[in-house]
Amino acid sequence: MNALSFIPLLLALILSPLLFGVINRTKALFAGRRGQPLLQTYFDLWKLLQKGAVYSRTTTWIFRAGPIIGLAATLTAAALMPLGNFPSLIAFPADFLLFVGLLGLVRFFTVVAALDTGSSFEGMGASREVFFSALTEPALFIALATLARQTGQLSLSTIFAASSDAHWPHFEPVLALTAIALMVVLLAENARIPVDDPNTHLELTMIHEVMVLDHSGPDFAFIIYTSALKLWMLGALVLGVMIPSSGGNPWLNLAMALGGMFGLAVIIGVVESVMARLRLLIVPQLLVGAGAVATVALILTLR
Amino acid sequence: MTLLLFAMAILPLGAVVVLLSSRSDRNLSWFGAGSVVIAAVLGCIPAVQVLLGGAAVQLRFPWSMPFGEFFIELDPLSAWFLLPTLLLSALSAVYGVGYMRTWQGRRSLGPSWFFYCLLVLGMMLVLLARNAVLFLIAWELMALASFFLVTFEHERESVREAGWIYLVATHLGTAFLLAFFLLLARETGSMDFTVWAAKGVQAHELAGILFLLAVVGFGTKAGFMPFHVWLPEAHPAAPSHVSALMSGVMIKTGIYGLLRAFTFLGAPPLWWGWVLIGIGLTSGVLGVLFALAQHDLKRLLAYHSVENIGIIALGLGVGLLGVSTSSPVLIVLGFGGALLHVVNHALFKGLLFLGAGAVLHGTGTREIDHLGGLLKRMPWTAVTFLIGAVAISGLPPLNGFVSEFLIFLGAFKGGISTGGAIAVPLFALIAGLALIGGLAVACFTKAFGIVFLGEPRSERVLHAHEVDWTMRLPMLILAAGCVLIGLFAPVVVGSLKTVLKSVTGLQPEIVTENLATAMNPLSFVVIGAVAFLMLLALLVLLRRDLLARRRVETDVTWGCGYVQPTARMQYTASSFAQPLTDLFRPLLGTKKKVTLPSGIFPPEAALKTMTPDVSHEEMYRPMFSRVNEWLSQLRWLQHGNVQLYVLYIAATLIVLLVWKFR
Amino acid sequence: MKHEALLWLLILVPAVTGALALLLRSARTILGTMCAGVGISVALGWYVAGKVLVSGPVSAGAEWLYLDALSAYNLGVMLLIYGLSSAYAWVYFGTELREEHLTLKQARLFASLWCGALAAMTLVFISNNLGIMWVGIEATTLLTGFLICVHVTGESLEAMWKYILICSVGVAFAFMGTLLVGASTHGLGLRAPEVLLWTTLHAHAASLNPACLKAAFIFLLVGYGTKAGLAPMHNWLPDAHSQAPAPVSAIFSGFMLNTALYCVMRYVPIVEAGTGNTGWGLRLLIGFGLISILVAAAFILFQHDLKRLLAYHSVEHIGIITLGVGLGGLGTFAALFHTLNHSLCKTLAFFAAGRLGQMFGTHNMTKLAGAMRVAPVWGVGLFGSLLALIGLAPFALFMSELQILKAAMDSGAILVLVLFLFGAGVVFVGALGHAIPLVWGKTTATVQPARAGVLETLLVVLPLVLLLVLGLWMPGPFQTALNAAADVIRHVNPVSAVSLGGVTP
Amino acid sequence: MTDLILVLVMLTNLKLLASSELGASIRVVAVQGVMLGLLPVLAHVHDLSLHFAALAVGTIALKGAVFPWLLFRALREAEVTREVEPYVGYITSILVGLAALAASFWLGGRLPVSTVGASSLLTPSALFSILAGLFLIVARKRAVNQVLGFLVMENGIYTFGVGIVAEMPFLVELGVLLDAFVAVFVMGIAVYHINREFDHIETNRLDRLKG
Repeated sequence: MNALSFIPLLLALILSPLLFGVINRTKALFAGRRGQPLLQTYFDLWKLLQKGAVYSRTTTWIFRAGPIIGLAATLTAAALMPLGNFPSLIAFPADFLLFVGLLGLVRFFTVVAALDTGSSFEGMGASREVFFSALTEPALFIALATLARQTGQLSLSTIFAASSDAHWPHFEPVLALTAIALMVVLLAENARIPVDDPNTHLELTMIHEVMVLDHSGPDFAFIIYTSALKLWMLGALVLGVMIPSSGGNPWLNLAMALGGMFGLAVIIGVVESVMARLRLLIVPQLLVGAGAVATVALILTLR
Repeated sequence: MTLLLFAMAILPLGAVVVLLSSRSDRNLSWFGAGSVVIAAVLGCIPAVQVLLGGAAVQLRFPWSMPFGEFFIELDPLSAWFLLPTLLLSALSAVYGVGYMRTWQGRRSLGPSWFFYCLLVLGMMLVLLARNAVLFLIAWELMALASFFLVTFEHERESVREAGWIYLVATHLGTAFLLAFFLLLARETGSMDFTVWAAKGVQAHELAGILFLLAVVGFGTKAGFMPFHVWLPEAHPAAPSHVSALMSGVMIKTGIYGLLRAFTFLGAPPLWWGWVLIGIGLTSGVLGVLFALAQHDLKRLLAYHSVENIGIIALGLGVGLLGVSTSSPVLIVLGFGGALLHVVNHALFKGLLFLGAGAVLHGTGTREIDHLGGLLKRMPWTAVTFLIGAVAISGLPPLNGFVSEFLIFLGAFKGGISTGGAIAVPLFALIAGLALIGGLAVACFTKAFGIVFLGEPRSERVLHAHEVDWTMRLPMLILAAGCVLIGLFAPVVVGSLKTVLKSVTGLQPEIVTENLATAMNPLSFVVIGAVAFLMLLALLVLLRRDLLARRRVETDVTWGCGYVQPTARMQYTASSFAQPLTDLFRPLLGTKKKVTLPSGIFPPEAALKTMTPDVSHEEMYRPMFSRVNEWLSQLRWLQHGNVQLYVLYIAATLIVLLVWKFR
Repeated sequence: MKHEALLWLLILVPAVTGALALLLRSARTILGTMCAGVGISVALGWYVAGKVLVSGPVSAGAEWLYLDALSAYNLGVMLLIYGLSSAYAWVYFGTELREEHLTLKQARLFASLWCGALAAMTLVFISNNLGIMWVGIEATTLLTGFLICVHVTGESLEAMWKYILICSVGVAFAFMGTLLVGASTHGLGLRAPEVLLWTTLHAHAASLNPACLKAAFIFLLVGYGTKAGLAPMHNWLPDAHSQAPAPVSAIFSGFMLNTALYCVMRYVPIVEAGTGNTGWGLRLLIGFGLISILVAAAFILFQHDLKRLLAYHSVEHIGIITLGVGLGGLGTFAALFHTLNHSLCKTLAFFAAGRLGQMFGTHNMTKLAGAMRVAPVWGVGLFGSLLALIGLAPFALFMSELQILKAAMDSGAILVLVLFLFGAGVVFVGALGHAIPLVWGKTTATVQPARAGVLETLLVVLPLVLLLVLGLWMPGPFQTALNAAADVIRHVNPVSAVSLGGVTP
Repeated sequence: MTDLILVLVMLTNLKLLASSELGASIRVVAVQGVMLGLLPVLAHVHDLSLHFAALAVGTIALKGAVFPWLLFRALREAEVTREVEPYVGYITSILVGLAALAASFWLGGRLPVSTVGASSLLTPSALFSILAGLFLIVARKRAVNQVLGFLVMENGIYTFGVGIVAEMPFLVELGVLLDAFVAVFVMGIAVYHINREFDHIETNRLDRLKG
């Protein structure tokens, strides 16, 4: 790894909260409002870090550990995610296994922490969380397998380098399908519409938000930052497939990637403005559908 | 080798002494456990030596028994299985001392410890025997001893039922093994494993038959679906330290047998790999799904054994595909992953069963929905159980991740480079293993979260107590094992070299170079893990620093506006798992009994779910009753009428005469 | 010559004891004398048998009495069982005397018939003349007939009647068979006294008339098979075993069945040689063996009465032995080994059933539930013997069945192997299903736990230990003895001790 | 001469199958016994030895006198109607008997056992007696009848024995006779007991033990 391979990590750390700002702005525009400042998430984080905390008597150290483990794991994962064709800080064959594993760890402790409160609402959220993620996992893996087989590479960095080069013209259907699947995974994993509505006000309909109801102060800050990073990383994954970057100038390339990233945020915003959350019973079909799409792509690579 | 003999001599001696000592003897348990521990220590030394590249040691005594010979050998494969076996035997024994204290005085513990020692002896002999007769005797000894351990609480109907199912299953499995061994013996004209390995089987269809016999025979012990029916019955019925031993290592003797069998059967055709991957996926996915649907903590764990055996089978399948396509990387990663998972599963499943035992010991119930909030009352048990839960979910940085990483890596490496015949099963494996992982997380967040977190769901929990050190220590050691293997993954994987060499018969350097393809990624994984832990520490400090200057209050859980939350309002295990069990209802056949609230002031509302084992209900029960009906047709033979009886005799005579003289 | 005298003594001692029993005036002394008499004949018998097994056959009375490895081995086992059962009878009827269930008259009847039966069975084993052998079998039938109804009840009478009638018919066939064998010697110019001598026939086997021999063997097989309890001629067996007093049942399935089977074994080599070693007779044996195993398996599934269950187990195991003999070679060896194992095991099982029956006052298994708690010693005995009976290692029956399976596999009789495994599997499932609640179930009857005396404990421990030892270690001399005995039956392709693997004795 | 006796034996068998009255059956069996007693004497009329003489006397005494007496006694104690109580009607029985006769000749033809001097009817009639005896046991309800059936079987076997009597050691013969005697004796006692216990001797009603 060279100095450049710090770039994806640094960008993720610095810019990821901005994505929420962009998304909210987009939604505000669609709603015809001015909306909150782009940097709102940063302000929130700062504010929360200054605050004290309230803990439920029911809870134990698990509840306090949840956000910390979550953030630590996500930060580690961030070191594994390249951007454009800048390789990630830590890149090795099958590094995506560790990446997915760390996300799993985050989920495990978020869920456990939610259950620690003994609140039925958070239990419900936890239940849905594991339900949906259990279904997204195969889709994600099949997509990764497709990319790996298509490019003959086993590390995210090399996969991106390979897939975003001259390959597009040859096997765009494969990449397109994979991208779609990954996009659904992204929406599901980050609790965005149409899977989950981040800013609903009825706990019964929430998934991710309801799990963190009882967190406050720095813990909540960690949680927000965690989800921002998560969004960024999965976004990077989708972009890695979609952005056809001329292998030439890496900086141009990076610029495209960043543009893509915020474009993605805009798209999410648009999606959230134009469609409503799916009924919970429909969501599994969406996720399984994503898996199916990914499988089709995989089969195409097997020709 | 002499050490091994000593170990094997101590066990029966200890057993007999324990059996003969008076039932009121308080040190009886210590004596039984002690002899197991000593035997384990003695046995581990040679095993380690062999694994560190020492030469395999043989020992043959004449044994006055037709076709029998007391021929034992400690080669790397045996050693690899022997090590966890002895370790877990010793730890469970120590745990058992505390666990069995409940029955002290009410019940003579002599027999229990007697059979415990015999079980350990049986497992050792199974792993070491190189003569078919000796192997079978040891195999049956193992089954019989564990049967008596399972039926320790035989005054309970359910336990007796479980014992019956267990012994029947394992014995029918043995029937297939008999056919397997005798067929081999007929082909090679010997009962000697070394001869079998040397000669191998030439005829292909014969090898196929043998393979299937072995899969059924050994698979029954290992718990492959659909031969797994005895696990969910026997494991909950047995005392917890026994469940730990059985689920942790005893079922692995089935895997060992399978691996040993592969060394006899010559070059495998592709379909063997497909069969194993198929079995692995079925066992893995269905195992974890059934686990998700259980309310009984130990039953849940039992189904997870099925799941993990499935994962091991996947590894073996990858390895076999590698052998039949002679691609060393698949061989090494597949078999390596399987072998490593054997050890890992022994550690975390042992740990989890001991934890479940501690919960049972402390609260007197295995019903997940009656528990809750135990973390405050049983901190040690809780922490170790959590470690086990994370490990079995295959999450970094613990050991479960490492072995699954190997299998995944193998599948990916094979998948990206090969043609459909191999790539398709491998990709199926990847998708399946991913699904298994996701479901496992669901299942163990449920198990840990509902049992140890939240508020107590029944007054049973209120006077729960932490277990004493004899039970705590083993759990701690096992938990430490899970962490260490996770953090020293490359080293551990490196130690696979000798055993892989002896299983696959590849050149050492080939093994080494292919192991390297797994070892340097793993070293990065370790770097990641370390980074993670350091960040963790940093964040802890940061948080403490932030909160130091701020107000930190405690209050009731936010009830979304509801002011008087009670423990009974909490989410239960059934409701937690409900979305998934609903989705997979077709596979699970979960039965639901709902009493919806009705009226303005609903008097009652209830939800009962139960998930009986499908293959037990749909396959074996009908099969048995069919055979039963079919055979009861013969009842009229014994009609009670003497004239009829004489008629049979006359008829027999006449028929024979006519048949032979026509 | 000393052995001659001994051979005569072997019959005389029990006969005299039986007569003596009729004269004595106290039930206790009668039982005592009986045990003493049996004890003496056991000592004598083992001595002679040992001599024969070590140093070849002995004969007496102008070749009419003859003891070779086969008969010596069977005699030895029979005496072992008889000894154990007599000791047990002392315990069993001792209890009945204490509870005044046994009158002096019944005691006399029992003791004299018991010794008579011993004499008759001994006669079967030591007679070289096949006619006399037949007489012995018929005698056992008639003598043991009354043993079934020592206590006269409706059921016991019914059982006795069926037993007497069916077995007489069967044994009559056996006599027809014997005559046919005699008839097959036409043209050899044998003199009357030696025409039915086994040794003679065995010597001239090859030149006997095959057609006659075949007919003879069919008659013999059906006839003696009836007495041995081979399906479908076994129907008398469950009734008799369930109704007879426990010691008698023990002897019945412990060795009377084997005695009849022994007679068949005697003819096997003659018939084989006479039919040109085509395995004509052996195939018949295999057939009967398998049928017995399967029929027994079917009936074991739905038994309610413990002693009937055990009776069907006898049918199964006699079937297994027959199957082994039919397979020849290693099978014969294993069959003889199985004979000992089964007898030991089944005797113990009947002992336990009997004592438990006395305590609970029933043999109904649902009422016997929880036997282990009421009578630990006998509970252990029952459970141990049942587990051994269904073929669990490390008991000896596992080894012998394994060897029979191997014989089947090596001779390529896959179908036999599969059917045997199927039958054994069904038996295992069924019998275990009965056994577990039987020993551990919820006790329904109100029976006060009974302490078992030293003798009783010994009666339980001894067979179990023997079964365990034989299951884990077959002494070299014993192995040679078995081989010698087996070679009497299979003079075709004898399996030498060496090819058995293990140590060469 | 022998042939005549053998034919008579066959006829007696048929008569037995047809006879509806116990007493009559017993007498018929007695007659059959006497004839069989004479058989060896006539077969070896020219070389008559002590062996045969003794055998003949013994046989006639037992089969002709002792057995009938025992059976009549049992019958008297049983104090029952002397009706035979068949499963199978008499006409049918006769037909079955004839079929059995045919079968016996068929099988007898395939067993080359007839000795020099002995009649060729020997084996068939022996087999016929055996089958007839079996049929009596199976197709009649009364215990006494089954004893009779057993006796007829024994007679059949004896007939066959005569065929090769030259090779049969005397001792064996004796033992056999003795056994037959004891058998009938035992059965007699059994019948007596059964009758006292159940006050009937219809063995088809002895079916408590089953399954």
